[in-house]
This record gives sequence, structure tokens and C-alpha cells, in this order.
Amino acid sequence: MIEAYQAVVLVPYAAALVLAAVPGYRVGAIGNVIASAAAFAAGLWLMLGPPTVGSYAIVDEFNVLFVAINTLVGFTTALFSASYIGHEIETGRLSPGFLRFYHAMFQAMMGSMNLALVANNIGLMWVGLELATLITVVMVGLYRTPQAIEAAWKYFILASVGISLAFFGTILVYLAGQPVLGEGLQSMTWSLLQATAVRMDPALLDLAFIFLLIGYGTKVGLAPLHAWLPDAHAEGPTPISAVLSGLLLNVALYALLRFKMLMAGQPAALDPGPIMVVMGLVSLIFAAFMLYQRRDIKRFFAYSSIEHMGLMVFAFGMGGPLANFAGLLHMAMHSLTKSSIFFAVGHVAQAKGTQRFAEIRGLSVSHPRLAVALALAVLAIAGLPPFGVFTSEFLILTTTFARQPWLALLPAFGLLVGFGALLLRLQDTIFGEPVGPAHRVDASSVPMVLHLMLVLAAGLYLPPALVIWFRRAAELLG
Amino acid sequence: MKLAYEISHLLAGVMLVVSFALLYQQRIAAVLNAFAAQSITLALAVAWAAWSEDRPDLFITATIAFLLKGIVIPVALHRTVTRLGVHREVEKVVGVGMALLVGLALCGLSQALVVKIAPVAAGLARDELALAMAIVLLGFLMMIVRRNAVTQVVGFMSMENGLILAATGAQGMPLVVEVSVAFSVLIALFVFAVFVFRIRERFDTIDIEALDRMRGDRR
Amino acid sequence: MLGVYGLGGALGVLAVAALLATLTRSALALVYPLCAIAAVVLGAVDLHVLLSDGSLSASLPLGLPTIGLRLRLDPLSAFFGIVVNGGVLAASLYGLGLDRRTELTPRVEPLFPIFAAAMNLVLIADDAYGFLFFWELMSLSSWALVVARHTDPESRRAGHLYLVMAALGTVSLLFAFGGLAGPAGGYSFEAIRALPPGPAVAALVLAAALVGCGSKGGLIPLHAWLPLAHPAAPSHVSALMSGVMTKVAIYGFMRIAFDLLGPPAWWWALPPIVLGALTAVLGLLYAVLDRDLKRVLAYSTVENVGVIFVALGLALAFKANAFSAAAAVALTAALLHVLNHSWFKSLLFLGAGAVLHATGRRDLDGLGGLIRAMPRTAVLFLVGALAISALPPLNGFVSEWLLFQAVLAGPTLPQASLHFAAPAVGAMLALAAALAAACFVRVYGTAFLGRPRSVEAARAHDVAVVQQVAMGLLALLCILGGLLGGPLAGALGPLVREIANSALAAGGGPTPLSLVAFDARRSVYDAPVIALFVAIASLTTLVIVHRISERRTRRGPAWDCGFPDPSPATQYTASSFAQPLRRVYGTVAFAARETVTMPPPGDRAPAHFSVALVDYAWRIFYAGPARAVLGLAQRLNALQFLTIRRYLVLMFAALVILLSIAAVTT
Amino acid sequence: MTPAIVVQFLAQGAQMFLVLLIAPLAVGVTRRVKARLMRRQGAPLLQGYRDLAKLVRKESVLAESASWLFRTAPYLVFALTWVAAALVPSFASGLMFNWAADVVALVALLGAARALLALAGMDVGTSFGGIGSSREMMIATLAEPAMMLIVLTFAIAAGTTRLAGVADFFIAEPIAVRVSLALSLVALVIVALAENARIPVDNPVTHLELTMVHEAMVLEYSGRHLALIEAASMLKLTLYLSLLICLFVPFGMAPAAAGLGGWLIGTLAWSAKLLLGAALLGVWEVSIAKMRVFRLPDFLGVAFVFAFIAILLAYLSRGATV
Repeated sequence: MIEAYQAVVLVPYAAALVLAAVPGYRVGAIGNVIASAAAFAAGLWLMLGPPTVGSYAIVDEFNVLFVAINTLVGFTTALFSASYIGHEIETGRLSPGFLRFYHAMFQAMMGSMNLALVANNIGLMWVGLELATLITVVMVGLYRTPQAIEAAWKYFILASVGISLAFFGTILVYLAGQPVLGEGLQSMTWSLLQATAVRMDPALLDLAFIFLLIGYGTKVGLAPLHAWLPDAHAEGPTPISAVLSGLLLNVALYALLRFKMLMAGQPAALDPGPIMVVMGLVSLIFAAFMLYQRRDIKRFFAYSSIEHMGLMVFAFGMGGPLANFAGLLHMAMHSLTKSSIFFAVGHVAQAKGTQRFAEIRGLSVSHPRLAVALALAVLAIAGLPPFGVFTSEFLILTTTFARQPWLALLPAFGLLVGFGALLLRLQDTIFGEPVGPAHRVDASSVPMVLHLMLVLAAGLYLPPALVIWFRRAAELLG
Repeated sequence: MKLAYEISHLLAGVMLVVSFALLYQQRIAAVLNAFAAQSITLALAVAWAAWSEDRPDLFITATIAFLLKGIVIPVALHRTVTRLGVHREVEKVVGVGMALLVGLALCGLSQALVVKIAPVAAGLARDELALAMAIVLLGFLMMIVRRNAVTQVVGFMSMENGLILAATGAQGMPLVVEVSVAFSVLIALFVFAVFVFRIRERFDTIDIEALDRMRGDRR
Repeated sequence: MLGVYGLGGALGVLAVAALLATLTRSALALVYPLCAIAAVVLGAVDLHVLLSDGSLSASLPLGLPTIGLRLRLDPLSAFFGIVVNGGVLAASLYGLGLDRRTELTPRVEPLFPIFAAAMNLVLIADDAYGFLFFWELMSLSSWALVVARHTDPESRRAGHLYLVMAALGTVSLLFAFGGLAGPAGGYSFEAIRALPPGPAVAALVLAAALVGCGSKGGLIPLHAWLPLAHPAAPSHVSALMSGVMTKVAIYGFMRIAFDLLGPPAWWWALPPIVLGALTAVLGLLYAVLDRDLKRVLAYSTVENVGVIFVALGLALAFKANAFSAAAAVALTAALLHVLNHSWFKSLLFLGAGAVLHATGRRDLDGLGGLIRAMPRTAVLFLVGALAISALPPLNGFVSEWLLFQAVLAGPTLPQASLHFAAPAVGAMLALAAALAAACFVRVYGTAFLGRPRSVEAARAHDVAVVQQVAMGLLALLCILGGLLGGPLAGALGPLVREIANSALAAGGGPTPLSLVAFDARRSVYDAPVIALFVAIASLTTLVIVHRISERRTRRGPAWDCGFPDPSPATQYTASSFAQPLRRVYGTVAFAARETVTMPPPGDRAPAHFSVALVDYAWRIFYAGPARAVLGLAQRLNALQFLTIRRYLVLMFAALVILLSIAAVTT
Repeated sequence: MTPAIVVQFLAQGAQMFLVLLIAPLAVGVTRRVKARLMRRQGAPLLQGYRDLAKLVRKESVLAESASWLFRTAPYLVFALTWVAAALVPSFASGLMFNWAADVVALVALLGAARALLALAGMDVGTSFGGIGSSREMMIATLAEPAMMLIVLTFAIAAGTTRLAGVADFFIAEPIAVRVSLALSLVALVIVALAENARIPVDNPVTHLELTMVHEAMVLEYSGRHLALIEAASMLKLTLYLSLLICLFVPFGMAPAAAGLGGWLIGTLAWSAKLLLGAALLGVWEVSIAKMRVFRLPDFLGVAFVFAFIAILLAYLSRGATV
């Protein structure tokens, strides 16, 4: 009998193998959707099941949340991708052969991310995360334009260095665990490490955390480790941008948080809070400023992702039940909203045949529905009600102010600067007289609308079950 | 046990010295030779660990290090460099003296960090950890003080040598072999990419035209 | 219970209106009737709650977990609810007169009910999350209305500035509520009341609330968006934004400062008083120098918000010193001014809308003579203009009078800074009142009087009857509010007593309708008696004069000291009217400089005259920061174009710095 | 209606007619004093009444572009000024109007009259009307803050803003010259000069185009409309004189409870003081020249500064009561 946690990993991997063998991009696309749906079902199954701790896998309130979001967004992205890539074939940007590869890689990436999430072993988690990263490297370079190759190359190098540093950190964690837990697998097992953290050497843990922070922080997109992120988002296929922003960053953050939990277990160790607060703020404010000079719509929203990852890292750095709760909520909301923004941007790029802001004007005249959806998504990410991002930002800012009033000015400043840029670009794209071509949009709007509905619903009402989950996860974070 | 430790310590020390040599070398050919020397030393260290601690699977890692990083890659890179005609001086960002000073500081930093660890707390001797960390940091330093793509690849591989050293030193750490294999694949990709995408001697592009063409968001 | 159903039902109607208008274009015309109905129902419930001094509350399992969405309609909310729904009703009536084919668009009508509902919901929210949620929704929907004319770059600019400033305000309010709720996150107002913050936190909360509400209300220097955004929206929406939404900001401040923050300290009063007084004077100086009809009105809103803040500040000062009677006067002044301003400002904006509709122009120097072209609008606008100038016997004066009474009690305050502030503030308010009169004489004189300065103004015509009704209703309220100030203050008694522990003595004056501050021996204003005597006096004079005189009237060309010129261009324009004021005040406030280039005698070249003004508030608080942000953005942008090696340097540096930190910390 | 109220009504009516009656005389006195000091014969004291009578009977010429506002304004301006003038206690402090409005309302009533007149000035659409209106409103902005401070000084001293209350207070108090009141007096005189368009702020007899303020505003009026406006400005002068009397030399005024006898004495005292004041005005006007319009802020600034110092001194001299 297969377990749910096995299913979320094995279903995508199996699908990857099958899809690699399936000719015909339509069949591949459908297969991709079915496989993602199956993974999503497995994710739901996992969510309903009891927490389990095995020697290789762990399922607790904390990662179940991530798996659920991961599989959900994976599913909707597959849906979006199925309707989107037809257009890429038509315009000749991709050939059917590449699509076969694309679909297989998509599933492999989903499987790797799920692996990183459910792994109860720091090495396995590292493997999953790095595998997912390397696959996205390949996906980013899929169009094989000079820009795409440049972006992929940059991503590859920075990610490789990150991989190495994270591995070094992993070794250090093992070294810290080994005198306590003994040699072998147990010293790499999450659940055991965490339980015995208090007996580990604090200086070694400090060292490990710093390497892990830089290593995984590269994937989270924290400034100044972010450089790969905007270009990778801008040059890759739009579904991949959605998955990058919506999921991969989360998984990396998840890894970081796991280690933060470990650090919290040893009071004598460095408090990761202040470091995370600083890095989060640097990312948040830096990305907010970077928004102003962007000319490419996808790169723009990539920077917005850096901004929001910064905010989350800030919130987790603040710690405490409210801030952690808010951080987790923000993560969920950001995943849904940002991926829906990338869906919308994909539509826009199809409609206007360009990603450049200067050539996107007056969408509310030429494509009213698309403009409304884009506007709602952007306003949602800007933290306006009635969307869920408002809820999380409300909690983060109020609780920060209540605890450290002067510190609260900084994230507020960053958010305001970013808000100015978001609104400016939004107004420029949807208002005014339209310019340039106005093509028909082929891609399905269902995923985008679905995400927006979820974010809207979260802004209005958080189901108690979800709240309990978030709360337990927040407690685990300490 | 004492002797076993002394030998592994010696080998690690040699690797660190070679790391400095890597920083010091001016010509690409010399850099590649130094790297080959470091990789072979690593192979010896890993083999010694495999033998002395009776972990035969580590011989695989040692073999890979020896064959791939000690022979195949240096030779391949030699050829490439000759073919592309960039085997002369390597363009450096900071002077050799400066680079060595920074390297020394990094060694000091790793020593300072390791000293704080209680002697019995780690599954690896503290000074060996310090050596491995220094090698990793020096590899990273090498990546950023040279403008040449080949030397940067070498820097990355040197970093990875440090990682493998630490991983083999960590007693009883699982998955070391698998990871070393994975890293080798990564390095192969690296080298492959240098060939295929013609990212010739520089990936530190300072050519404005190239920037305009390649980097997004300039338009 | 009926009240709760009424509220729910009316809000439901608004939601339905928004939904219908979103779904089908043919339902656009349904929006205004539905909004009018909802406003009447909501207003009735509010009125009931205010007069019965009760409260309605409900709790919905929405919003924040465990706290839920708490709603409560208490007398304070109800009072502001009356303000809001009066405005919504008038604006909806005005909207009924819009042309179905040309003036209804899916960019405006679906958002109108949302805006109306959001304002109502802010008032009845009983927890911090709900308050801010609806507050921001209010900003968002009004932003969409501001950018409805999206092809106009000015509208877009106004919209951008507006929403950014709104976000600034929201963030400040987030801080305020964060401080109030405390680290444990007691976000419901109930929990906040039970556990008011300590003095240090209270100071921060007050500052944040002042920024948050001040930015929405237009407190200088947070005002700059207001004269851009309010005029950019369609006129009936401008009326709502200026007349009503600014009052929601006042509500926010009152809710925090008088209710949630616990008993006041005397120094809380200083910032609102000082900023309010500055705002009142500067707002009008802006207004009196501006040439755009709607912008003048918006600047005048800034002034009135300043006046209200002064009154609130005084109320805080008196309350902190337990001078209940004086606190009651100040508070009643504030509340009445809120009510009055919502009426006459809505009236004036609707009037401006009528002018805009009839002539297509908003520039005062292009209008003129509308008193003949659109006689009814002219009469109604005149009522509004006189009311806003605080002239008796209209309603603006009632609140102004009460406010002066409160200021006159200021010297009794024990704190030196306050009792020395009182005369200064009194003088500034007097200056503001005089400037307001000058400003509206100027507006009315150039737009409605004189001779038309453009073809459009000459061809203007009155607007639809229902729009006249909307304005007429407000004008009637301005007159009634002026005459019945005493009873109105009496009706606010319970609310005022709840906050200030005292209320104005109702019916303590010489006549049942007189308005009494403190006691009848001290200060009385009996508007009905005065109005009656003015009416009797003018009618008697009319009769007598007509009896003795020959009653002959001849029409002739204007005398103009013997140099009549038929060209309308020779009339005084809005700019020329403002010239004395500009010379007297503008040189100080805006560094106004006049430059005249006169060609030498014999030269036929035209002479040139130009005026240069410096908007210091804009330069310091807007242009400066904006330039700093953009400049920094440009500098940081270099980081997008680094080489990979340099990015690795960044990464390396981050690693080494963190390692060094770990090395030095123990 | 009880008889007391009827008496009140009658007394109030009597006061209204009294101020109306005496206003042209006061102007006549001023003019006469001025003429005499300039070695002229001058018009008879009753010339004011004759002027009004003449104007009322003459036909009115309206500009073609004048609207209804132009024709209505004189009546309203007159009525507002009249009621305002009647608000100032003259011979007695207990009259009906003394309870109906305080000094703040009084200032506002005058403000309403001024605003209406300024509007009327702009109605015809001539350059002179505009000049007059804009300058009039500018002067008002300078005068009102000073006026407010003066009011505040009295409110601090007397604890009330009702003029009758202030008068009662000063009648009851032992005579004491206070510096603060002296400064207020100077300030109030300056404000009164400005408000009444007297020299040096404005010249009521000039029609020299560029210096006119008030006269420019009413330039288009003729006949009965002009009569009303002239009457209104006479009333305003009377009002301010009576205000000065009421605040600074209230002696002789009948207290609230006084009977007919007291009222009679009060009337005599008030009339005498009023005419004396008018005469002093005449003396003042011949001894000073008119200022340029943009010197006015300095002049009125003096009033403001004096009034402000008066308040500070008032703080020092006593703590006021609520």
C-alpha cells in the first residue's frame, strides 16, 4: 500500500518518465494536467491524513501546508500551461520535441519539490531542492534565445555556488548531530535532530546556519543573492515563471525555516531572527526600489517576488505566533497571487506580443476582462483588500509595530515604495489609449480566476481548519 | 589512530597549500596543473579515509576525483584553452598579493570560527574542518578574483574539493558517494556549458554591446 | 433587530447594485435608484440609533480568525452614518439625472455602490481588521472612480498620488491599531478599550492616527493628493469624496483619540490644533489662488478638515483637563461642522458638476454670467457659497460660532502652551473665515456673476430637474441647519455627553431654538430671531422704499466710471481678484513673485506679466521624496546589470560578513 | 404673549429706530467737523438725511448686465447692517437682541453684508466693481483676525461674549484703567477705521479710481439702491461707534432691570457719546492722509499686534473664568 507522502513524490516522477516517452504535445499537455491533478489529489490526501514521521519522510502541519500549495499551484499551472503552449507552438518559439522534454521536466520538477518538502532527511531535502533548481535552469533556457541562455547561465552559476554552500551547511549540521545521535542516517534525520538540538554544539550550529542561509537564501531570492531571479523569471516560459515565483521560492524558504526551527531548539546558538530580519528588510526595500526602473513586465513581477520573500523572511525573523502565522499566510497568499499574476502576464504577452511595458498600454480598452483580472491580481499583491495579502500584511505590520515600533517603519517604507511602483505600472498598462497589436488570447483564464477567487476568499474568510493548521505550523516555528 | 589522523591532516593541509597556489598562479596552464594536483591530493585523502576507516564505498569517490578531476577535466580544459588561444595571462581583478592576503584572512576567519566549537562536539576534528572551510572559501575567492571563465570553473571545482573533503571527513555521513557523483555531474555540466555555449574566456562581460544584446531590461 | 436587518438589507442592495452593474451594461441605470434607496434606509437606521442613544451590533464569522468581523453601530458611528448617507443620497439623486447613453460607464457606476457601502462599513466596523479592510476598500473604490477618465494623464497622475497617499495612511493606521492591539493581537475594539496602551505607546498611536486620518482628510502637509484626486472624479463622486469621505477620516481620528486610546493627556491636543490651524489657513490660501473651480472646492475641503481638527484638538484639551462644558462645546462644534461641511461641500461640488456639465469648463476665468444662463443652479450654489463662508444665518456659521466659543474658553486651560495657543488659533480661524468669504465671493463672482467669458458659458443651461432637486435638498439643509443649530446641537447631546461627560444645554436659551454655549448668560446665538429680524427689516425696507420712491428703473450701459468696455475680457478675473490676497499673503506663504516686462515707450511689443509661486509643501513633502526615491532607484538599478562575477562578489561578501559576525559574537 | 415680552419687543423696536435715526446725524457731525477744521463751511448737520431722501426718490439706473442679485443685495445689506447695529447695546443692556446674539455673531452679520455687497460689486462685470470687491475682501481678511483677538480679550476679562454682559461687567466693576484694554481700544479703533472705509484705509469721498475700495464696489448703484447702501454704511459707522462706547465707556447705560427712566438717561448718554465719537473721527480724518492699498497690511498689522499683546497682558492680569 502506497502512502500519501510517497504518492506526492512518486506520481510526478512516474509521470515524468511516461511523458518523456509520449510523442505529440497535445497528449503530453493533457498527460501533464492529469498527472498534476493526481499529485494534487495526493496532496489533499496527505492533508487529510495523520502526521507521520518515518526515517525518510516526515508529514507534519508545517510541510503539509507547503505540499498542499505546491500541488495545487502545480495543477493550475499545468492547466494554464496546456492552453498556453499551443500559442508558443504557433508562434514557433518552441517545437513539439522541446515540449515533450518540457512536460517531462515539469513533472520531474514538481516531484523534486515535493521530495524536498516531505523529506525527513536534510540530505534528501538538499537533493530534492537542488534537483528542482537544476531542472528549472534547463527550463529557463528553453527558448534558446541569447537572453534566455544568458539568464539560464547566470542562474546556473549562482545556483551551483548556492548548492555547494548549502551542502557545506548540511555537512556541518551532520557534524553537529553526529556526537549526539551517532553516526549514520539518524544524524541527518529532521525529527531526531530537532528533538536533540539542545545538546548540539551551538557554535557549529551557527556556522551551519550561515552557510545554509546563504545557500538556500540564494534560492529564496534574498538580496544580495537574488541576481538570478529576475532574469530567470523574465526569460523562461511563463508557466515556469509562475512555478518559480509561486513554488520554488517557497520550497527554499521552507528549507530555511526548518533550519531556523533547529536553531530555535538550541538557545545558546545564534538567534537567526535578527539576521533574517535584516536580510528580509534588505530584500524588501531593495526590490521595491528596483521595481521603478523595470521595462519588462515579467522581470518587474519577479522583483516583486523578491520583495515579498523579503517580507516573509522578515516576518519569520520577527517570530512569535502572530508574525509566524502572518508569514505563513503571506507565503500562501503570495504563491497564489503571484502565480495568477504570471498567468495574467502570460495572457498579456500573448495579446500584445511583447513583454515590454512601453508597448503595453490601454488594456482596459483593448482587453477589458484581462485588464480587470490583471488589475485585481496586482492590487491583491499590493496588499489591498478584499484580498488575502492584505490580511497577512495587516498582521505583520500591526504586530511588528506593537513589539518594535521603530523597526516597523522599515517594512512599511519598503512596501510603500513598492506600492508606488506597482500602481504606476498597473495604471500605465491598463489605462490610456491602447497601442500596438491586440491579438486574441487563447490561454484559459480558469487558473487565474481560480487563484484570485481563493485569494479573495482568504481575505474575507479563513476556514477554521486552515487556521488551526497555520497556527500549529506557526507554533512549530517558535 | 594517531597516524591515520596525522596523514589525513597532512593531505588536507597540502590541499590548502595548493589552493593558495591556485590563487597565486598567473597562467591558465599552471592553474590547471595546480588544480589537478589538488584533485589528486583529494583522491589520496579520500582513499586514505576509505582505507583507514574501513569505508570501501569511499573508494568510488576517490576514483572519481582522481579520474575526472585529476585527469580528464584538466586535460580537456588544457586543450580548450590552447584551441581558444587564451592560455596566456589570466585577467585578474585584484593583484596576486591582495588575493593572497584576502586568502590568509579567510583562513584566519575559518580558524576563528572553528575555535569556538567545543573540541569534542563535532564528528570531525576541528582543524580538519577549518582546513575544509578554508578550501571552500578560497575556491569561492578564486571565482571572484579572476575574470576568465576557465579559472572560474576551476575555482568552483576547488570549492567542491573542499566540500568532498569535509564530507568524507565527517565520520559515517551517509550519501557522500552519491553526492560526490552528483557534484561530478554538475561539474561536467559546467564544463560542457563552457564548450557548448561559447562562453569563451569571459563570463565577466564588460562589453557594452554584449550587455545590450544579452541582458534584459536595457532596452 | 429591525435595525440590523435594515443595515444588512441596505448593504445588500448596494452589493446587488454593484454586481448588476458589473454584469450587464443595461443595469448601469439601476445603480442610482438602488443607492438612493439604500442610503435612505441606512440613514434612517443611523438616525434611529443616534436619537435613541442605543447601539446595534452583530458579529460575522469573517475576517480575522477567532475575532471575526465585528460590527457595531453606536451613536458616534450613527452620526457619521447620517453624514455619509446624506451625501450618498444627494449624489445618487444627482446621478439619476445623468444621461443614460453618454454619461453612464462601466468604469463608474459599478464602483459607486461599493464606495458607498465601504464608507458605511468603516463606520460600523468594530475591530481593527474590519476597520482597515473597509477603509482600504473605500480608498480602492474611490481610486477607481478617480481614474475613471483614464485617458487623461492628469487623472492617472491624480489617481496614482491618491492611492499611494492612501496606502501611506493605511500603513499609519495599521501602526496605530498595532499599537492599540498590543503584541498579543487584541484586535477587537472591545479588547482595545479594555486594555488601553501606556503613555509612550499612546503617543505613537496618536501620531500614527493623525498621519493616517490626516492623509485621508487632507491635513497639510498630507493634502497634496486631495486637490488633484477629488476634482478628477465625476462631480457627484467628487461630492462624496470631498463632502463625505473626509468625514470618515475624521471619524477614524475620533474613534481612536476619543474612544480607543483611553483618557486623553493634555498634550494630545497640540498636534491636531497646530496642524489643523495651519491647514485651515494654508488650505484657503491655496484655494484663493487657484483658478480651477473644482480644485478650489477641494482646497476648501482641506481648510474645513483643518477647522474640524482644531475643534477636536480643543475638545481633547478640555477633556484632559476635565473642563466638560468646554469640551462639549468644542466637540459639538466639531460634529456640527462635520455635518454642515458635508452638506455645503456636496452642494458646491454638485453645483460645480452642473457647471461642468453645462459648459464643459472648470476654469474660473472661462466662466461668468451663469446666474442668467443657469438661474436655479446659481441660486443653490449661492446658498452653498454663503454657507461655506460661515455667514449667518446659514449652517456654516453655527459650527464656526461654537468653535469660536470653544476657542474663547481656551485661555482658561492651565497648560501654558495651550492657553497661549488659543488666541493664535482664534486669530488663524478668523483669518480662515475671512479668507473663505473672500474665496467664495471670488468663485461666485467670477463663475456666476458678471458677463460670460466664453462661448460655452454664454450657451449654458440648467441641469436636469432631479439634479436640481439633489442640490435643492442640500441647500435646504444648509438653511435649516443654520436656523435650527440649537435643536441640532441638542440632538447631538447624548453622543456628546458620552464622550465629553457634558453636553450643550438644550433649550436653555431665551427662545427654544437658540444655541447656547456654556450658559445663556455667557454666549447665545439665536439664528431664528436674527433671521426673522433680518427678514422683517428687509421686507419693511422694501415696502417703505418702494412706497416713497418712484420705483422707476432704467436699464442702461454699465457706468464703470465713465469707461465702459463691452468686452467681457475687461472684467475682473479670478486671478485679478486674487491679486491683493496674493500680494499680502502669497509672498509669505508661497514666495509669490510678480514679474512685469514693459516694453519701452514707443515699442509696440506686448507687455508681459507673470506670477511665480512656490508650493513649499509640495516641494518638501512630495517632490523631494519622489525625486529621492526615483534617484535611488536609478542608482540601485546598476545592480541589475552587473556581471555574474560581481554577483558572486555580492554573495561572497554576504557570506563573509555573516561568518565574521558569527566569529565575533559569543 | 405676556406684557413683558411686548415691552421687550417695543424696546427693541425703539432701539432699532433709534440707531437708524441717529446714523445720518453721526455722519453729518463727522463731515461737519472735518469741514470746519479745513476752514470750510461744510454741509448742514442734517445733510445725510437729505441725501438719502433724494436718492430714494430718484430713478434707479441698472446696468444691462445686472442680475437679480444686484437689485436684491442693497436690501439685504441694509437689513443685515441694521440688525447688526441694533445688536450693540446702546441705551440699555437688557434688550431682547442682547440675548439673541453675541459679538461673534455680530461680526459675522457684518461679514455677510460685506460678502453680499462684494458679490453685487462683481455682478455687473466691470473692472471697477472687481477692484472694489477684491480689495474689500482683502481688507476684511486683515481686520477679522484682529477683531477676533479683541473679542477674546474681552471674553477673558468679562467671561462672556455677549456685549451686554461685557457692558454690565464694566459698569459693575470699579473703574480701572488696564493696559490690555487700552491696547484693545487702539486695535479696535484701527479695525473700525478699516471696516468703515475711513481714512487712512479708504476715503469715503474720493472717486479717484485707483484708490477707491468701497466706492469702487458700489460704483454701479444709483437711486434707491444707492440710498440703501449709503444708509447701510452710515449704520455701520454708528455700530462701531456704539461698540466702542459699549466696551470702553459703558457708563450711563441702563442695566437690564432698569425702567423707562433709566432707558431715557441711557439714551441721552449714548447719543452724546456717539456724537462725540463722530466728531473725534472727523478730527482724526483731517489729520492723516490715505495710505496706499498695499501699506494696509502694515496698518492692520499694528492692530493685530496690539490686540495680541492685549491678550497676553490680560492673562497676566487675571485668570479668566469659565
